[in-house]
Amino acid sequence: MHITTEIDRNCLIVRLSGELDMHSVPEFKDKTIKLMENNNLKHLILNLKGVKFIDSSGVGAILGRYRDLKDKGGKVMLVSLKPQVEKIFELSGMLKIMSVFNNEEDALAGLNSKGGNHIA
Amino acid sequence: MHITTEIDRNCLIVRLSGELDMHSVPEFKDKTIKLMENNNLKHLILNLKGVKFIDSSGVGAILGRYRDLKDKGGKVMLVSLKPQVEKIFELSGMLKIMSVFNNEEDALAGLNSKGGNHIA
Amino acid sequence: MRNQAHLKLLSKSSNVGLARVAVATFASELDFTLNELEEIKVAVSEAVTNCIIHGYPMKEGTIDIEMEITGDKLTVIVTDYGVGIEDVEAVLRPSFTTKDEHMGLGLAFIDSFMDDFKLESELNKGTRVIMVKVPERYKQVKK
Amino acid sequence: MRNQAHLKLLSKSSNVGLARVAVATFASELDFTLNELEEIKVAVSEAVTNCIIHGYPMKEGTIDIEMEITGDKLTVIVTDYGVGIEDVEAVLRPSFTTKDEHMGLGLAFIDSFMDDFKLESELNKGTRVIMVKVPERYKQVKK
Ligand SMILES: Nc1ncnc2c1ncn2[C@@H]1O[C@H](COP(=O)(O)OP(=O)(O)O)[C@@H](O)[C@H]1O
Ligand SMILES: Nc1ncnc2c1ncn2[C@@H]1O[C@H](COP(=O)(O)OP(=O)(O)O)[C@@H](O)[C@H]1O
Repeated sequence: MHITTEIDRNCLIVRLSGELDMHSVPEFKDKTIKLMENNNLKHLILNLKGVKFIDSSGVGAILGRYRDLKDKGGKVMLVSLKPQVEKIFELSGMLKIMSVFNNEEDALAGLNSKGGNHIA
Repeated sequence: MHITTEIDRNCLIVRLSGELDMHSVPEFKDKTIKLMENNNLKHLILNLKGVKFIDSSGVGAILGRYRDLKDKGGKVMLVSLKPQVEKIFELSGMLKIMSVFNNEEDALAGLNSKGGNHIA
Repeated sequence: MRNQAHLKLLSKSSNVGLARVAVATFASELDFTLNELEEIKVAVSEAVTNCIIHGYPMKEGTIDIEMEITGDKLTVIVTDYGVGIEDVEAVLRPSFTTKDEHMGLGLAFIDSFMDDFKLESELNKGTRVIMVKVPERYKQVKK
Repeated sequence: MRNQAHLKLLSKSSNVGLARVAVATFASELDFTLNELEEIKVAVSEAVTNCIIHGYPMKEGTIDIEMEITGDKLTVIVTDYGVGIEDVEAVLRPSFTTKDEHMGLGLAFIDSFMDDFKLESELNKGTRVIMVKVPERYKQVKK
């Protein structure tokens, strides 16, 4: 798996590519948690455009981040899901609690329009 | 492996994609030999643009066709080799006896200019 | 058609990908769609992940993956020789899990993606998942 | 690093691709370039093809592929239990072949693409090819 990250105001953008399974989950978790905490970030955008495989370990890791952030009023937004990734999310009920966007701009826009006044 | 073929005057064009190994060699051999014989064709153009793997079984099968045709004054021309395929051909000495072309047009042109008066 | 292969692995997380790729490559001899091959990969990934996380929580162990094609049927058997499961009925219930950040989704995915699956286990002996799948295309032809 | 896997196959031509993919996926845990992984695929393909064509010319048999990573070294051992080789020295000579449309290139490719290779055989017992490769990148760092 390959990870790149970007910080946009109070939001962490994580771009993943490759396979998100029990082998790659620890790196994803560590990087995301550290960056969110060290920079006091509220929201997480996960760009999964390059993710061609995900299983329940990957779903669990994303759900874990969702739980972390929810308590503090933060959101997890999913961007660019391949059909097989979307199917896994659908089956796990993730799509009922997280929003999916076509691209990062749309995700950021949604955040800013609704929550603009919350930005520090 | 996937094979498509085309006949251009006295020349058979075979387009291969996938992996050329002992598993796929029989299909390549059968199709090529039958088409050449049934249509009285003299030359063979092998377009290997889509071949991403070849081993000594594949090399042996191509060399077999070269031997068949050489006796009757025919040629085998290689088109669009990926670097790893070219390396295998280089190592096996194939590039000393067969010409490589960037595309099918160049291969056909070379044939027509030199051997134009041989075309039936 | 008839074919057989057997892959033996150490219970290391880096081997989950190898298991997936090997089974999917083996399975591709049958007329599965790309989508079905993806489903097989998920099922294998779940079964092997369970061996590593649950079967061998403390020490490294061996995982056996037996693959078989008979006619148009793919059978994959994933076995560990780890701690085993006390109550197999219980773990088959939706959302049952014994691990943090796991959601009990693994066996549910196997159940969704394969045509048939069986879980056998003996405490302190180990666990075996037997999974079967037939290409959808073939089922349609047969009707 | 340390890892181990073992793949057991029937000597069917459709399994050569599985052997290649499995070993290349296993090997990718080391820092091999894509080009080096292609070389490993060719070497495995040659060794397994030899088992099928030469080792088991008449009947179907079993092929064992043992993979190991120790430190930065990949070792792959391909074994068949077939006819064996009478004169190992002879078959190692360039262009030696006992088969039509084969050019004796298989062992030469293994020799070119792997850092080290050994051929062991006993008549009517079988044949074993031991191949070793270390990522070039790592060798350079060490210098
Ligand atoms: N190979 C195994 N060895 C021991 N226990 C297992 C094994 N596979 C599954 N289990 C048990 O079944 C439960 C449910 O498994 P699963 O549905 O894959 O969900 P999860 O892995 O997310 O917990 C696990 O939490 C575990 O207690
Ligand atoms: N596994 C094997 N069992 C029996 N004989 C073998 C085996 N591998 C190689 N040989 C012998 O070694 C010869 C050379 O092998 P190789 O260099 O791969 O060339 P080729 O396969 O083209 O003949 C073969 O022709 C065969 O006689």
